[in-house]
Amino acid sequence: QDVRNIKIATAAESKPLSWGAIGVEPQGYEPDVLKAINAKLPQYKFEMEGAADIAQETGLATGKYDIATGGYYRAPAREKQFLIPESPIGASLIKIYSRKDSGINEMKDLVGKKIVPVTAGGGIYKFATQWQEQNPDYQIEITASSAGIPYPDRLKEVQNGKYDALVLPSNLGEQTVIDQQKLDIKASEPVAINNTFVLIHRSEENKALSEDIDKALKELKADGTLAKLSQKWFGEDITTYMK
Amino acid sequence: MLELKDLRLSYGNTQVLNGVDLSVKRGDVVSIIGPSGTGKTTLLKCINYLVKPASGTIAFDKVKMDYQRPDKTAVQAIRLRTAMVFQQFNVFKNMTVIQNVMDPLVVVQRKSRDEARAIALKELNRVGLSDKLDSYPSQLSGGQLQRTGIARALAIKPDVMLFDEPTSSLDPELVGEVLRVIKDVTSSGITSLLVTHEMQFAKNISNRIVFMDRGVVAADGSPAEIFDAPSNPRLAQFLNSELAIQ
Amino acid sequence: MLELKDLRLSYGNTQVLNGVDLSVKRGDVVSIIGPSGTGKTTLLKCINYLVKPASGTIAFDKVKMDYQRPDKTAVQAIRLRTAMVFQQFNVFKNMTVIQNVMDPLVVVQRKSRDEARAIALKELNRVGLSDKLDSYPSQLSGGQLQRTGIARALAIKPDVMLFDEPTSSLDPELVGEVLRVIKDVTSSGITSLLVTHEMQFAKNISNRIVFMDRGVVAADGSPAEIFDAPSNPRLAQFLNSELAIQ
Amino acid sequence: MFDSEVLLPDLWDILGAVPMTLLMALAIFVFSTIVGSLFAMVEYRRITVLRELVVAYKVAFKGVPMVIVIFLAYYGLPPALQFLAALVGIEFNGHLTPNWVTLIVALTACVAAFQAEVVKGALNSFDTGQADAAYSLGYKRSQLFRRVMLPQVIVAAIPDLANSFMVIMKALSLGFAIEVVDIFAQSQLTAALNFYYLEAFLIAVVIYMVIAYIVTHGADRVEAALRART
Amino acid sequence: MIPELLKALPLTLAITFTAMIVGFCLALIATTFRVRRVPVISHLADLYVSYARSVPVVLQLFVAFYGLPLVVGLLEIEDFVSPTVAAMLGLSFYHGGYLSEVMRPAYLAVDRGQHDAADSLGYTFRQKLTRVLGPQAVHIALPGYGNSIIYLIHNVALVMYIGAADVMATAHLVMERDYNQYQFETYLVLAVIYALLCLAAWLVVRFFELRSSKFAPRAAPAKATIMASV
Ligand SMILES: Nc1ncnc2c1ncn2[C@@H]1O[C@H](COP(=O)(O)OP(=O)(O)OP(=O)(O)O)[C@@H](O)[C@H]1O
Ligand SMILES: Nc1ncnc2c1ncn2[C@@H]1O[C@H](COP(=O)(O)OP(=O)(O)OP(=O)(O)O)[C@@H](O)[C@H]1O
Ligand SMILES: [Mg+2]
Ligand SMILES: [Mg+2]
Repeated sequence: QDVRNIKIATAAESKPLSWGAIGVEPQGYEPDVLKAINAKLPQYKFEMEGAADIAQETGLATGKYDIATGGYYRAPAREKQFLIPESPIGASLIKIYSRKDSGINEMKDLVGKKIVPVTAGGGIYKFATQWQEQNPDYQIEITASSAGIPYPDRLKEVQNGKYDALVLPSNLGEQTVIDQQKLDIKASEPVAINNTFVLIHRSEENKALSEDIDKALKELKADGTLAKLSQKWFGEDITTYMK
Repeated sequence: MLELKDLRLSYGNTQVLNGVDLSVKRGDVVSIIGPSGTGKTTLLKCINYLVKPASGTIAFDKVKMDYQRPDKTAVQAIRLRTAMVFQQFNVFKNMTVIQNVMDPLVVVQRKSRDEARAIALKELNRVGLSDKLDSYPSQLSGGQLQRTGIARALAIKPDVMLFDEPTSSLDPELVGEVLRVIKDVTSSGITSLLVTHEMQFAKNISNRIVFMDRGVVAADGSPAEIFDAPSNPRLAQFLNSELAIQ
Repeated sequence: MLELKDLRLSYGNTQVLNGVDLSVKRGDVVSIIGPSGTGKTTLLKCINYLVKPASGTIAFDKVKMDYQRPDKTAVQAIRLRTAMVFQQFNVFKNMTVIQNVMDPLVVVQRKSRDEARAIALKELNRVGLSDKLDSYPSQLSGGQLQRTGIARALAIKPDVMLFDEPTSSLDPELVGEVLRVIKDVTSSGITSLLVTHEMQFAKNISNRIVFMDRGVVAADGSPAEIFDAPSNPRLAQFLNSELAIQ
Repeated sequence: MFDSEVLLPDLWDILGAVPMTLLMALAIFVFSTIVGSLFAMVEYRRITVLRELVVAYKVAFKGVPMVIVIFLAYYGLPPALQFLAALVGIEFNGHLTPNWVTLIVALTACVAAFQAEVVKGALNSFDTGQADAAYSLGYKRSQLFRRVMLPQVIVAAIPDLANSFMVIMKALSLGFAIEVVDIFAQSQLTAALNFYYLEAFLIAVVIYMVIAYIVTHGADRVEAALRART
Repeated sequence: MIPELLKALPLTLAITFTAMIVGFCLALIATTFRVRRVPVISHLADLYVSYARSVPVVLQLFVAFYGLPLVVGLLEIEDFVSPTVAAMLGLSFYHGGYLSEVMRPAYLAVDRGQHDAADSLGYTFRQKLTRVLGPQAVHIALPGYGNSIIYLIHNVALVMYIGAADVMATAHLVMERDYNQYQFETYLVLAVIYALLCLAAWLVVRFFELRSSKFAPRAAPAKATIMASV
């Protein structure tokens, strides 16, 4: 039987979720999960390649890549463009990072504060605008940005007072950074939980792939593989948030 | 041997040549004089089709052309049988003196390098540049540049030499050396057309003087007719102001 | 009234002035002639301290200066009482003809604009530029530019006029008009120092001729002495080559 | 091929960033011209030591890509400012420096190196014969500079100055890396929000080309008008 | 860290050289049309050059990155457009336009008299170009060419924004791995690497400049474009 090669674009700069650019073996939670999926699906051969964010989505749209991962959320615009399996590959807990003395614990506390700009069109942006619609009484100021300033810098900017708060998925290794650099920063309780998915290039052929991956993910979650990998990379079990 | 008829040319709105007629016989040395801006340079350029007249005809021995129907082979035939010496020298700046003289022989006349070299050496010797063979133009004085230009022109053995104010870009002290070379060339019997402001010199070397004014030939005759008994009032006025300086 | 002693100057390694002595009496019209590159221009510039001689002294009436100890007030005093006309005209390109003449009067001599204007109009009329008052230099011919330069120099009523080859950047036809103006100026009795290559002209207007060669004054005398009986062999040779052209 | 329903709103979005971009470009243009002119004067007058420093400055800022200078400023400027403020005894949190200030400082530093060349070129195009003439008429150095040199030097520099303005406009696009929103950054944002990338970028391309056309032709007009007077 | 950065150097150089070569060809073609004024085609060439010169290079890279797959799709060939390919083609396009504006003035700066002399001696257009105009134009264009190479190297630093893994992108990965503790230092190292690359390029061009200056030791008349290009 023919083994079909599947080209996968993984996030290049999102340690520990996934990192490693061209020429470097991708590592992290998602690459490990993908390997586990491949082990269950011998009819495919997964070929992972770290790619910059911008390269991922276009490559996926044109069919250069069959799959892209990188902590993607489900969004209507994406559902129209891509195939998205039912089951999530992971979950991200959105937390607010602020100075320990800031007294910021939830979204409502952000009124009148300087918030680090959020990635335009990304999950946080979607979450924040939705939250704003639902809570019109609390006017918070959100700016979108397309800049690629790494989040460790953002944490430092919160620390030194340039901003008051950073809203971010918590599965990017923030705690390591905070500990290593001895930052005076705390994370709030999760203000939202988002499931993350793999995105698949929309084509007839890939419909089966999407279903196969969906099935594999269900099994991996059921047999505790995902929980184990989550512990390994994030130090906590995020599968409890996945549904 | 060279006959131009009713040459007309304008740059944009300014009419430069207004119907020039000129004929030159073999062995003639014709000096063209006239005020600045009357189209003397333009006239010489027409002969080599470096500017495009609006109308007129040229006949060069058996080669004939109407400028309204330019004809590549005719143009090339005339170019090959005339040689031009420019006011600004226009020596090729990327070539040494001897390369300047050899290159047209090799490229255009397809002579062997050895043959070209022999000719070039002879002509450069004639103009007194034997010691500057391998200098680049940027290392030469104006007089030396102009003599290189003359040697390049002579080397192609033209039937007609065209000189366009060959000394007017030179320092006064250098003028003499170039005039001597030109005198030598013209007295060797080669047909020449010479635009110049050196009245005395024109008088000495030419057997015919053409006075151009406002784009036409306003007077034409022997040196004696032109200089000693100018009939045309513009000519008389021009000669007055030119000679006043000298 | 003007006395230069033992002027020495070099550009880098080339010694340009090798000990020039020159004295000019009130009312003199002195022409300086000599081969290219012998330091004639440099000499004139020294008088106005536009170049810095290594040594030598200048005395201008009562103002005296040793070039080894330059002195701002002395320099300025001499500058104010001489006026220079340049080979390259050097009129201010951002000013109209009349502004060029008025500006030094207003800026340096602190005259009122009306007074300056009246003087400018008079001098421009004298050089025949009354119809070009509001033209910018880019709209003028070389002859007109040079006449503007002369009017500007005249307007400041200098004790000495310095002309540096005032016609050598001009087309032959324009030389005449400028020479006429200079003749008019010098014959009005103003002390003048004139560098020129127009031998005939120098002979006509000067009462003294200075021949410079290789950075020194090689001959000095009346026009008759210099032109008709040149004693110095370099001078004789120079005059020969200059006159051969003309 | 392109969705016209997207083009128009996108166009409005991106046009919105034009005034801010022009304003920042103008600020950088003014500052860098001032600094560049100082540098050029140092070289023109051949002031020792300072001259060597200026040359070293120019080599450094011409050799290093502007993005890198921007990043260096982004990470280096706030602590530097804080340090300087502390020296003079001011309590100031340098990290509060807004990014657009950082960008303007970084680009001014880069462009000044080029403006120095522009001004030097214009100064050198001034023919020294006129200086000789002015001195011989008794002008002082400052009078010569103000009345004769400056008017001519400005006209001579116009085409190059127009060119540097466009360079600054383009250089501002690098500001997106530290999230200063100019025309380019806005087109990227617009695209990221509706996923129509190519459309937004093409609109930005057109806007840049139109601005360049206006700037260069405007400069040509001004120059032609002034040219007669020099 | 430095050895890791240097591992990405071959890619940076590969992009540079591709853009140099392809850009040079594009520039030759564009310049030919621009000086010979072929109807329509000349205007397209003009438009191309003004695109390359007035649109920020980052934006040009994005246009290449998003536009090329579209073109590839229309041509119905397999999508080979990786970020690296997009970077190479985008920069080639940019460099070609920029270079055309170096070549054209150089060609036009060869004085009219050289054309006249060659024509009057009966040279064909080809002979005139290869034996007289070309060699002289090369000499005039060399300083401007040197600059254009330096700007090209600078602009290669921007390809990281479309995801190509050049030196700059590698530096980002290195910083990421160390949780971004040494950014300022890393950018300083980058600045030195790029400055050295530019220095090397400059030395090479300078060598040719000196070699060709034997026939024109006096300063060339055409002024080299001194302005940066981003
Ligand atoms: N390429 C050109 N474009 C526009 N006008 C030109 C061009 N070449 C020459 N002219 C004008 O044509 C006229 C005749 O020029 P031409 O050079 O033939 O005169 P000339 O008799 O040789 O003068 P001169 O004695 O000054 O050399 C002049 O008024 C000149 O300004
Ligand atoms: N700024 C300068 N730097 C170096 N050398 C110079 C400079 N100015 C003039 N010279 C040299 O000084 C010498 C004298 O120049 P100067 O202009 O005084 O001669 P001149 O007698 O006026 O000659 P001409 O008749 O050609 O005007 C020349 O050899 C010239 O090359
Ligand atoms: Mg002429
Ligand atoms: Mg002189």
